[in-house]
Amino acid sequence: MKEKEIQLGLYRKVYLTRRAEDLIRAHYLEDGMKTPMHMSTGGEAISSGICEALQAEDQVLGTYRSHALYLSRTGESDLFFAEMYGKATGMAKGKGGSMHLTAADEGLICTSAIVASNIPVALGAAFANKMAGKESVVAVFFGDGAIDEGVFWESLNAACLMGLRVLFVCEDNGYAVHIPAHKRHGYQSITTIVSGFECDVWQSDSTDAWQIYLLAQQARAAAIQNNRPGFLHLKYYRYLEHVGVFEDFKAGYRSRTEFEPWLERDPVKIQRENLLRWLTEEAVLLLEKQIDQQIETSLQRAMEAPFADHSELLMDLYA
Amino acid sequence: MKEKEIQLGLYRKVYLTRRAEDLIRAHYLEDGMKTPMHMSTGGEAISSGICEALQAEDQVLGTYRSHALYLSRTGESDLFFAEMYGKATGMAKGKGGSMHLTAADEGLICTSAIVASNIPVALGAAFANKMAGKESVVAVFFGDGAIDEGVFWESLNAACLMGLRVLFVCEDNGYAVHIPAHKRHGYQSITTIVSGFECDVWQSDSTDAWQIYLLAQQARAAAIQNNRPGFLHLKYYRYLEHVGVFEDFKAGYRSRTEFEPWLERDPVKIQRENLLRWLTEEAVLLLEKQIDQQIETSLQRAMEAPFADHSELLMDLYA
Amino acid sequence: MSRMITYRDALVEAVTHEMRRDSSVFVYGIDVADHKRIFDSNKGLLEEFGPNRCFNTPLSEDAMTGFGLGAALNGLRPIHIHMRVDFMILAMNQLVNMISSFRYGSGGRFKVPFVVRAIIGRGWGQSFQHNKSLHSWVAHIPGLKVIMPTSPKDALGMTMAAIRDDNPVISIEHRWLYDALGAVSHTAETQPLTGAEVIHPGNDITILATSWMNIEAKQAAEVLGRRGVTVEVVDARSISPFDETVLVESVNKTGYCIVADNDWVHCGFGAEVAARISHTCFGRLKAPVERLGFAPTPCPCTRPLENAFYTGATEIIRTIESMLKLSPTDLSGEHFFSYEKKFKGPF
Amino acid sequence: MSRMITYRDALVEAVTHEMRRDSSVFVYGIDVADHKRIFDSNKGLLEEFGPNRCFNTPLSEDAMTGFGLGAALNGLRPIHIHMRVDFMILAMNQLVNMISSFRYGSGGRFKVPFVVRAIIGRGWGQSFQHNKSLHSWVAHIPGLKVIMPTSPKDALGMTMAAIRDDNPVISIEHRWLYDALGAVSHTAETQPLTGAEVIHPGNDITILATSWMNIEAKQAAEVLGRRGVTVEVVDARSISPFDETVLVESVNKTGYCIVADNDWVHCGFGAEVAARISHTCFGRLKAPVERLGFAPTPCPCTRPLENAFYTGATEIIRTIESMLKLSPTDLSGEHFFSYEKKFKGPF
Ligand SMILES: Cc1ncc(C[n+]2csc(CCOP(=O)(O)OP(=O)(O)O)c2C)c(N)n1
Ligand SMILES: Cc1ncc(C[n+]2csc(CCOP(=O)(O)OP(=O)(O)O)c2C)c(N)n1
Ligand SMILES: [Mg+2]
Ligand SMILES: [Mg+2]
Repeated sequence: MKEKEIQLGLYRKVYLTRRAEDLIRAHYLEDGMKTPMHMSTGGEAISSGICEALQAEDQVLGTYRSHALYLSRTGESDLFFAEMYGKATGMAKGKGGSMHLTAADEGLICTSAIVASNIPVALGAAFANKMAGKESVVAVFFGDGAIDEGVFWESLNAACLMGLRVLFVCEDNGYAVHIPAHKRHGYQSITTIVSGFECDVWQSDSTDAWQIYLLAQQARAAAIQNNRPGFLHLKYYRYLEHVGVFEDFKAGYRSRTEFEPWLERDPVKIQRENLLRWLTEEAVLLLEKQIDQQIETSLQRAMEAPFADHSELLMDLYA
Repeated sequence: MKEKEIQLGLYRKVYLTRRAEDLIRAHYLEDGMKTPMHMSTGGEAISSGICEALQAEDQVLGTYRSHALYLSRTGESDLFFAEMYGKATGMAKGKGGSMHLTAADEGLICTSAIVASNIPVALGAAFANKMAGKESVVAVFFGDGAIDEGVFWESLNAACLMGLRVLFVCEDNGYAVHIPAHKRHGYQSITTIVSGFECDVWQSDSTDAWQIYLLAQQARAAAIQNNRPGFLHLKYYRYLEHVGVFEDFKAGYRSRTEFEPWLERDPVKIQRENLLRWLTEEAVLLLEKQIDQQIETSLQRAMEAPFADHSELLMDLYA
Repeated sequence: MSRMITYRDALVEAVTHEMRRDSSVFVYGIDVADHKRIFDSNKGLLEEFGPNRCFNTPLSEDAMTGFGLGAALNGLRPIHIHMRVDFMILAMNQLVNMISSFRYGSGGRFKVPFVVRAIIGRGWGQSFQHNKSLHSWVAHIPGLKVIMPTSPKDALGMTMAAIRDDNPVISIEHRWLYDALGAVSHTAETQPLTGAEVIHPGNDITILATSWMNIEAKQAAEVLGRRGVTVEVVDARSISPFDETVLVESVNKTGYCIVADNDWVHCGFGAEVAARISHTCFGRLKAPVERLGFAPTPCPCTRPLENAFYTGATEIIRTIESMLKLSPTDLSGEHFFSYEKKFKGPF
Repeated sequence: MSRMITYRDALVEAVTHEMRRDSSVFVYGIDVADHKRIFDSNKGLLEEFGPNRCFNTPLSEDAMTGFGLGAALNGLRPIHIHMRVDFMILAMNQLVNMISSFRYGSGGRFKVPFVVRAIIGRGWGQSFQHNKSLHSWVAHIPGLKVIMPTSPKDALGMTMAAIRDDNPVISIEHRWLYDALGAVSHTAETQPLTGAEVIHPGNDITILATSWMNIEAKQAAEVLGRRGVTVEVVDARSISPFDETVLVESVNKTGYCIVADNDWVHCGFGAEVAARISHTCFGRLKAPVERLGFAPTPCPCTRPLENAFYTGATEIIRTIESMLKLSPTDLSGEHFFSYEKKFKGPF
């Protein structure tokens, strides 16, 4: 693919994510979206960069904080907003809500609200793909809190042992809820430790989606070529509170000063600049307008859509 | 303590363990000991070396394979054999059996038959000791299978984070039941990985109890001085089947050839030689005879002891 | 002399009181010591007792439960908190394979004073990974005590008693109860860890309720009371050991029994209660014991289905009507509790 | 046409049969492919299907359960084996927080064909960490199916059906049943995953039993049959969903019901059965439903206490006698089953 298209693809993703979340923020207090919101704002470079590098046959899994992953992977927002509003037109008919997004056809297997619980699922998915002879990877996204959980270590070990093409994507924002990493980790560097396992290790603290894309492309190629997992340690800053749509610097566990250098290199801003090397300001504005319209329409549709019938309560339990 | 006494202490432990297990092997088929037997034979250097280095205020925890640990730590065999025979005179009145040994007064907290489940318990014990201002360590013994379990990693992380004086003693016999380590581990070296954590790492494949003692002494001192855990990776060979009292080379998952070099450097033989540098052959023979008598007496007492009354079934549930 | 406090403040008072009188008590868990303090139920602890006695942990539920066991065995009295009971599932190995049998398996040589506080949630689209209750799971395992304090009095007194108890006690608290106001005695007093309690007297039918379901049952009782049907509401209080004496007395009087459990029905605590009452009150029951609980599905996110998933005052009222063969009450004017309209009044 | 095979061979045949007809089926777990093959219940699989379809795993129950989920979502049909159900506790997070709700939570877009085989043990001082049963735990969670095959016919047919089912099915197998001989049809036939079955006809009293307790109940029936008391033994077969139709019919006929569960009593499956029967057969029961199960303690190691911990034919006989007001049967000549004298005869 030509770089221009990739830069465009990346900007579509970061812009769509940021704007969709802006829209959530604008409407959340109306109480139409009765589901807890864990915002991706600030982390767009990671999901967009990785999803841009992934291929159609690849699959992804995320956490409760997966708006960016969903939007980057699918590009669609109708099912998304409908699910936020709990409507029958949502991808899970409203049964999942913001923490449980799926897109079976686009290879988004699930997002989960139990920390680290999605990680081992990626292994089985990759195993099935391996048995089917597919040349694909499964990328599982999780936070720096998830690496505290035993199942992360079990999964890392098993994936390395079995030579599975899993990309372990650690989205490290330095906090699990309000607890900083150094108060949870008995080590200095997770990448040093993971390097002792039979996998490839990659790291970055870039907020430049293009850089993440390049890294992810390498990581994907390595996983396929080496028949083993890759571990990507990627830093970013969570702009908003752990759950909810507001800033939370007044809470005291972190300071705005910590935030500022990150805001300087805001992923949407950077990717816009990247794109301006390939498109005119007018073309970018047009693109932005299209995306704005897309999500406004989705929001409108979601608001107007019906709730599932009560009989839905008892459906979907068994196949 | 003078080296002679230590060498003597070490030999007491290895000899007591080996002979007690020989006695179990001699009598197991009589079906008086209705409890599954996971034999320590071959691993005596580790438990004796470490227990010799530990102090009275230290504590230990083990697995279902803890005959050696119990006997090395307590030196007693009356309660031990009584528990094997399920008698009221056992340390748990027969309720525990061979997999659940305790010696509250000697600091043996527990042995557990769920792989790795004893590991986090050591952390809390060490935390309590730290709060009490004690200068002691807690040594938790586990196999190379236990490091597959997530809770091992959670515990290692937390102990390092909290600066707890825990000695993680990995008794690596290369197998979990019948599965060799390389079929379970997605890495080459556990010590390399653990070195990435904030703890001290020690390793040995010695079957010389004196060498293990020296190492354990260093490890204990380091834990106390550095206020952090130590990880001891110690290799040995399990002479007998996973559970049961026989050899199992005919099963095919491992060969006698693999065993032979280990048998060459049998821990009991080596420690006997060590001791002969300090004691005469006659003195050693006398010591051996005393120990033989001790365990014969214990066995006899255990056989003759009564079972707990049926009313015991409902006792000890709540304090 | 009594005073009115919220359930939340009762929890704070219980723990503060016990931490003052016994320096071996400490509180720990994920996010326990952050500025939110587990819905403020740990207010002031860090400030008064310092970071050795109130601290956050890594996200390692399994290991940190084993940690608590070790601390308890060495003489401390840990209180481990899970913000949602669903996270306690990660700790089941330690709770069930280690903690429950520890004392028994050592022939009584050790004791395990260990309190686990686990919160159950509801509403606002928490959905299926944040809504379980699981008291029947832990109650099923001998060696664990399980309580579900509903009133501020019990939040205070049972929590204190749990901390003083020399056995593992799992306390399951419903988040919606935190704002409930209730009378407690002037000085902090412990309450027994078992024994059901009549919280609304009546003669026509008995409801045994757990946790939040008591609030729903009381509202049902009030609504029906207005048309002269008197409903006796019995708060189970403890799930294991469960002492049915008070309940049996009530059912022997009314002849009717509904179990309203804050959980799924199949193989739940409601089944235990129904089985016991059917047994003990055999021949005195005028109708079979009815069981109410969650719908037999995971909890859906969207509000209309979420509302249908939970049982509340309406279903209780309808069940009573059908058992007592009453015409349906007009409920159009009633305001039932919801996520937005939680119970805050006096208990 | 029928033939006699053991429960163990029925398991082998079921899995072999399904692996032959469907290449997406695979078997995995700790020690699954070693020379012991989980008490020989996986005999020949490695040889016939190779290491991609029958393999050992690291000792990582939690991750390897999530692994199975991922494989199932991508079109495979995993069979995960736990040598003891106690080890499955380490996998509860995946089973309960992920697998049980996966299909529902995706609005029905995914299916999870996933079989978990977990073995329950007993005897020879296994003690408290190797003796749990836990079927009530998993049955309590909507979205999981739970079966307990007792006969070789069901070991064959229900295991086959479980593998073909598009939902997670947990199959709990009692180790002592492995040598039981029983008739199965000439060609391998699936059996329904739910629906209780009368395995010993009678008119005087009904026993609903789970797993091994069926053997004990049948022996009790035989002993009492000799003095003219006819006992109907109903094998529960499935724990969730549990279909009580056959049981209700039986109790309506006999008027008496005992539930003999291979588990603790408090909040167990026995409570569910007792609650349902008390409800459905209300007014037709001549006595309250009685429940039998483990003693309310962890399982002790030593044989005399271990024997007292478990319920068996003797307790069933005594319970029947007391319900039917019979004089005690002389049991001195009876030989009951024990660790050494397991059931091997025709089922
Ligand atoms: C097993 C489990 N324990 C605790 C929680 C509560 N919880 C929700 S999010 C979270 C923090 C996770 O932090 P991290 O993995 O860094 O992700 P982030 O929120 O920073 O994206 C915690 C503790 C949970 N959901 N699951
Ligand atoms: C959680 C758990 N899973 C599985 C088992 C079954 N099991 C008992 S011992 C064992 C192997 C343990 O190997 P290792 O830790 O190396 O100890 P070793 O037996 O070699 O001393 C296994 C898998 C168990 N007891 N607990
Ligand atoms: Mg984070
Ligand atoms: Mg080993």
